[in-house]
Amino acid sequence: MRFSGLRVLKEGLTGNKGWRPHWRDPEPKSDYDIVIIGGGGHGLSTAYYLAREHGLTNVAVLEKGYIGGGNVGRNTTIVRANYFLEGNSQFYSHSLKLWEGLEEDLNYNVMHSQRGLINLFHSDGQRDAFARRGNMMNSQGDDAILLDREGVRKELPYLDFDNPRFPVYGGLFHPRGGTARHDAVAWGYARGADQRGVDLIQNCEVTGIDIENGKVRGVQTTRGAIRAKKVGIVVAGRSGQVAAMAGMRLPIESHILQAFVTEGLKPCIHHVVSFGMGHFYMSQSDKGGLVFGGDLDFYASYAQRGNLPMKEHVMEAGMALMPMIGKAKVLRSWGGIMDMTPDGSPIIDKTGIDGLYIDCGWCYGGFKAVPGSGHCFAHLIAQDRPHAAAEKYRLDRFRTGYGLMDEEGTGPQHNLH
Amino acid sequence: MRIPGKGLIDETQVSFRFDGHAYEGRAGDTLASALLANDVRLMARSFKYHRPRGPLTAGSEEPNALVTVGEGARRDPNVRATVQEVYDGLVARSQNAFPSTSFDVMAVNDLLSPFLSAGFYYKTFMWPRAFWEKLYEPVIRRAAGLGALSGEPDPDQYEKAFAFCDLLVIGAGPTGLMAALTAARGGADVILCDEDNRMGGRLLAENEEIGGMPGHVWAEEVLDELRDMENVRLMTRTTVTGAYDQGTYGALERVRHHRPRGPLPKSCFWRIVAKRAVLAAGALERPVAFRNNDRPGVMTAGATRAYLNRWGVAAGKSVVVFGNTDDTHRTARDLIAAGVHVPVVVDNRHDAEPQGDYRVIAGGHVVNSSGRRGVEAVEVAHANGRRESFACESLAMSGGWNPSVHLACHMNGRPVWNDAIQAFVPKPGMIPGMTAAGAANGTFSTHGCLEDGQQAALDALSDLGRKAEADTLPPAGDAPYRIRPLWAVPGRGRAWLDFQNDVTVKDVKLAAQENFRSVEHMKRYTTQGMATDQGKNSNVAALAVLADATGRAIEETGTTTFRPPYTPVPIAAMGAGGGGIGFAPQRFTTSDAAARQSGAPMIEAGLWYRPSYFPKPGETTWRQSCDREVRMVRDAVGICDVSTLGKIDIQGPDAGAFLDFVYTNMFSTLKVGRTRYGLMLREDGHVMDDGTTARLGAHHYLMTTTTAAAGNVMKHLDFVSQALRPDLDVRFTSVTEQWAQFAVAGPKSRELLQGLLDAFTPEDWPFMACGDISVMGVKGRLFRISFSGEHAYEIAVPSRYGDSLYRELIARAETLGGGAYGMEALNVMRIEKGFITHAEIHGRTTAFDIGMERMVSDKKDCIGKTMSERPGLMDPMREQLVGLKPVGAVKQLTAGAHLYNAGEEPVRENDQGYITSNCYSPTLDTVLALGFLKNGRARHGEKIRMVDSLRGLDALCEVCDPVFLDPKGEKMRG
Amino acid sequence: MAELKAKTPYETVTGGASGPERMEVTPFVAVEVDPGALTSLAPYKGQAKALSTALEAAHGMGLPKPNRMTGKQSAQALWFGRDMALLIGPAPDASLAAHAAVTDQSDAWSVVELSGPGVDEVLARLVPVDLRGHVFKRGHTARTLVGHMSASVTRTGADSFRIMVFRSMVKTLFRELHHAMIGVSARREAAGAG
Amino acid sequence: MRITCPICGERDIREFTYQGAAVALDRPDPEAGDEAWDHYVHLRENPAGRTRDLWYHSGGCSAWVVVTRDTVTHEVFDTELAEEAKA
Repeated sequence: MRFSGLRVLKEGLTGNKGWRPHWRDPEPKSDYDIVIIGGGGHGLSTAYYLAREHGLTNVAVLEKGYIGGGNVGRNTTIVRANYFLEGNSQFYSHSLKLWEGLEEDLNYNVMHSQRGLINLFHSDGQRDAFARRGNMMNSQGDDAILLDREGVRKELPYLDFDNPRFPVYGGLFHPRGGTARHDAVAWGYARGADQRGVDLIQNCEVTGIDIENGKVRGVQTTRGAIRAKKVGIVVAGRSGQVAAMAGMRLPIESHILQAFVTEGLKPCIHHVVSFGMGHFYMSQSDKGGLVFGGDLDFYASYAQRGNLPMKEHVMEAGMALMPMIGKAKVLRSWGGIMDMTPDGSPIIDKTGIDGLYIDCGWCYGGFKAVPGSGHCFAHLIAQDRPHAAAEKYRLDRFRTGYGLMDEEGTGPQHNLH
Repeated sequence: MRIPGKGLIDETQVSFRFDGHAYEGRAGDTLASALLANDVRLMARSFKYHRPRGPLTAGSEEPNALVTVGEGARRDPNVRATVQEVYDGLVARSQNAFPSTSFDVMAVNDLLSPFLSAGFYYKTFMWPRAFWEKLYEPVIRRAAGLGALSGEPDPDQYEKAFAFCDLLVIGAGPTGLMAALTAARGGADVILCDEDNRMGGRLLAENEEIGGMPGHVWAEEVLDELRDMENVRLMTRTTVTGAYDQGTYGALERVRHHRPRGPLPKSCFWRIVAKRAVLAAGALERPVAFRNNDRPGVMTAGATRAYLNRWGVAAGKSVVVFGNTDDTHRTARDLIAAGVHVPVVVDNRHDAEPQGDYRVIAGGHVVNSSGRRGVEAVEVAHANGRRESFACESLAMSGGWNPSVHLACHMNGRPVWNDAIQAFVPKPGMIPGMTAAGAANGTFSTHGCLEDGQQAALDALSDLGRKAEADTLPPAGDAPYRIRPLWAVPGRGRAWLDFQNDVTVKDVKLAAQENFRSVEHMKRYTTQGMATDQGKNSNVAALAVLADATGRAIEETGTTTFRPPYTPVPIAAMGAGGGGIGFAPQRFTTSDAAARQSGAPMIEAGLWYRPSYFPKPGETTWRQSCDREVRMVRDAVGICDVSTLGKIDIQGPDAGAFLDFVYTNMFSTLKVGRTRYGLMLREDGHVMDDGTTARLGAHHYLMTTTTAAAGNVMKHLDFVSQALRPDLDVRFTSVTEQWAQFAVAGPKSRELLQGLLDAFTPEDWPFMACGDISVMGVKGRLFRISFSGEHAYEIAVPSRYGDSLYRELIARAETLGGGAYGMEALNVMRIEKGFITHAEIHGRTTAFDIGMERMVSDKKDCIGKTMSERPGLMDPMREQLVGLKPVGAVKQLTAGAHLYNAGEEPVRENDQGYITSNCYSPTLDTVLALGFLKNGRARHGEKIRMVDSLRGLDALCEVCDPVFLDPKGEKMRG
Repeated sequence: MAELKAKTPYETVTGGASGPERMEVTPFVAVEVDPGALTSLAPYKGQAKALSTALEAAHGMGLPKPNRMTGKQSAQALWFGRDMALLIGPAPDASLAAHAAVTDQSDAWSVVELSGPGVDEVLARLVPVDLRGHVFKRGHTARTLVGHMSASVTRTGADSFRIMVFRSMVKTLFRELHHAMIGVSARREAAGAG
Repeated sequence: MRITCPICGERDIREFTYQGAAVALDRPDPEAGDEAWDHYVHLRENPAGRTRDLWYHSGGCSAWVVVTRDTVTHEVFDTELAEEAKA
């Protein structure tokens, strides 16, 4: 069924009785060409691109809970391509281009809204670092504009320009940055994959990975054994546990990142705004809620919930930056599990096991990477060689020291990225 | 309509305004009760269809009656009229309606509802692509949202505070009061919190006796006793909003929402640490979904009784009652006793009997309501299907009660289904240390609540190691709770579940039809439970509808996750203190006042403030001042406060060995009275920090760190000492704040010191010497070190003398043709000398990259050494530190610009490096830059292209050594 | 020859010379105090006992246990962190250096005495430690936070505390104390007015 | 979350700075080889459950503390000084 405004009209006139399931709930088969472990944003997009780009449809996505139930459904929905290190630069640029055609591609309105992102800076040193970033973005073919203080004031008149602890010196404006409706991204990919024949198997937890003579043979699940020629692991928040099933230890420590949304308010914040001194970023959703977040809670955790000190810090930063939001009331807070790597950049690579691939370590960058990650991971699985946009995301870079992508410059302490 | 003689609030009149009209209320009224007393029941419009709405409840869970309170910068959107207390001068207005709540043009959405079904927006607005941001989204955004922020900085004061107790009791109804009383009598420190402005909970809303007296009187007696106890703290208007780890709770106190402006903070966010907690938060009543159940005048039966019994307000002259428990009859009795007409009581239980003088339709259902901007009549279906209409001004409905399990679920625990009460109850142990009791635990009789509260307190006392005895409980009602499930009345039309978000039974069914069968999918697809009440009124009924639509039991369908906060918390409250300069501590050097007095603009350096430059008369740009200051230092002498650099005093028999381990180079071999530059790596082989370390004695060193890294280095030293090398006997003390330290730099620095120090023989102070001195009678320290490349010293005195010494230094420098210099000049001079700062050691550079790989001693192990030898960190094609000078027509070099081979396109694939620092050098009369270039050390002399697309610059420059000035260091050594 | 003038931390920051800062918000007072010399004593490995003996001999009190202060008005030893005590008052006796790293801290800290009836309530706005009188008694001390500042907090009396933060942060300390004092004071007034 | 500093007693985590897994205590020999060092600096067991990690009492007494706790429930089982855990 194709979605369109006309269809909505027609169904509205006939009692909305004709709408069909967005995806099937098939029983798992005993044998697939490819099994993707993880039905989150990245797993679903991987399956979608395996089918669409590579014609591989004998594919199952195994999800232990419900699809889209992980970080794709609990983030702050920011989409951007504003990295400055080689590897990240081309990858996120690639991902953003996929975003820009996503609605037509999926026939699903993911509400990708390029309302512009502004990273504020508060010192000459920060300005220079952002200039380096902006120049890289431009040389990659993305867009960046360096705003001075007055330029920022024009775009964001509600910031505290009068009595701030850390004055705004300017901002790096990324007009193509923005937001999207997070759940819809998962659903759109799920529907697209399903329509092309991929089996989405919910409530199916992988309990083991079958390996013989260094080659993957399939997986054990709570719904029985499934044979597969190739297996892709793409399970943010559980990467360590699933990789351990294949005897691997990953360079990952899992952390909580909290996020917040306020009650609905009339439009007051147009852009995505990011503070440079206090880990705070905010945008306003189409429903009117202010969606915002800050830094990790800092301790390793799988709890999907955080504690008060970071909540308070984030809100103090909010008050420092935009004192007009004081009377916005936080409606809900939640936590995602961030798989933090030693350099803050992800991994899309083969493993030491033939036919076993891994896509992990997205730190906070996972949501905007959903199209790019799936696209590149599908390429890796289908072709057995990396996609050019993701060829730097190697697992062995930490051991060798080649191609580290430490955008924060904080070194191998996982929680500092 | 106010009923004379009814209610618990006093007769004091207060005047307030709503939507421009003046009204009279009574002290103790909420805005909702006061408006209902004035027969105003249309207070708001719904989110999506802009349906007219009145209050559904009498509490913080209110989904409909959200208003904006106050004016100007103080306007406060989305305030529950059911919570807001009226006071003289209160100004409130409705929101989300244009031009007004009684005539809202957006109500056209209601007519379009067939096309606005659940998730419709995922299926449309996709074409043409550009229209999403330009047309569809702006329209949607303007229609959405509830109230509006003022757009101005919030001028109110807020505060945060900590509190500690043995037992936190959450909720001051019969359960909480009994728990608090028992625990307090047992000697425990008790905090009793209630979100209401008056404690007593449902005892204030019901005709209920305890110990032979009205419940509210009993409550007042208990409160009187508690007030007199030193170990009890009563916190009204305080909502416990979240349960966190190890007995930490967040709570929001509304300190000044019920008063006009004044010195009080608006609200206070509490962090309460409790050894034990009792969740006595009561229960919330469930509305029933039937066609047009959202009309103003339709409210929960519990709210109807609360308005009547507590505030003396009847929801209408005639009220139909509809429900599935004995509360239905309690409602009818209370109404009739107050003289309100009850045309009929509709009880879905087939065996229902009247409990008073009123008509009962047993086994019946209300199937529809009608009326213009409010209910005027309801249609009832008898058990046999016969329909009958009843005119009424209000409908009191009850689908049963949901225990307020929310806080118990904040640590991811899931409540369990209790079939007997058709509701979820907490599982014990979901929050360590917390016990749910009373209605929050599914105990609905008053007696049961008292018993539960007492037992929970006794258990807590016993956990706390206190002896405790159970007092005899006062007699109270103990009727059984009999319920017949009543979620959604079958029938055509729209029946509301989530009132605010306009989610109807049809929407949930459509979600199931489209395979959004998981409760999380249904929620996210329909927005059910995502409104400001977070589903408090609707989630369980929606679950029941979903369970029915998918052929599952409710318990099998499961709940969505309960997340903090329990009720919304203003950002200003949880972020109290963060606004303005309060966001982070301010650190001031001892010369700060003098620098400001001389007109220096101060800039932030971490938490510190440092002078940027010192403008002289006639100088109109920072560059003029900076250039002069550089020349002044190079020609005469300059003074600069360098106290912000971290200073760590290191003592102990193993101090030298310890420094050898944390620095790449050797310090155990440094002579006493000498200083050495040191490089510190992270364990992954990248540079952490640099600085000089002086040896003051055999076992005594003084380490200097950069300003930015001071805290981190201290932490690192503690880590190495405690966690890696506890075998080494060494102690650290930060002395950053003890010493005020000033650079005295320039060819005349020696001359300046000669007049200042009590005994100073320059020959005794060769380059890198250090030691004690006496400055005008004050003991200080002198270091012959230089960050400017000049003959220079740093002089340190105890901070109390810092201001005085600084002024003295400036005065003396001025007589020598010198003076103060700021950060700009300091930066220029260090670039001229190729000295690095965190612009260069930005966390991705190695000793190899900055040309200091020879400083990594091969005679010993040190932090970072092994990993710095990874092949990828020694690769010649890495970006290496170089100097750059413009050689083309464009004479500008800018930090952040990227480097390309001359003649190559400035695209990422051709990237060769970037610029980290740049300046105009008045000494060399040229622009200079430091940067990193692939294989840069081998490329000195090469011409490369610099492109700064952000600033529109494209320059040709020459690669050179990063030391531009005095490469042999003759000036600073001489 | 001119003399170098000593200034209190607050005088230094404000550029004034009006004596120690005193801030009053009825019924609370915060005042800058000069406690004499401050000397950190960090015993070397295995030397804590010997240091304590030497301290007792020289200054009349032993090393304090964690979270406690020893001594009298004239000379006090304040526990100041892991393996560290702060000698307050006298100049340190030379004998101590044999057992400990001895470091002058007299100018490193801003010392403020905060007092007033029920002053715990003021600090409850700033300090994440239970400072109520029956828990945190006279002579109890904590290394903790005051707002976002690392601090030492000591109860000196039923209604008084000594607060120490880095010298450079004295202005922020007074600012935060002021905000907290005003909040508590206004509540008391509101409660009194009924 | 609250952590009991072995020196100061139970404190709010706002007083602490987190470092990471307690594997950081077990620094390999410089010659242990790149695999051992990769394990030490980068690879993590990252358990969903009981773990030992390092916290610095930065807003308190400056002790490094090894905390044994659960990464799923946030229960804290035990704390000890890094110095003693090492010894």
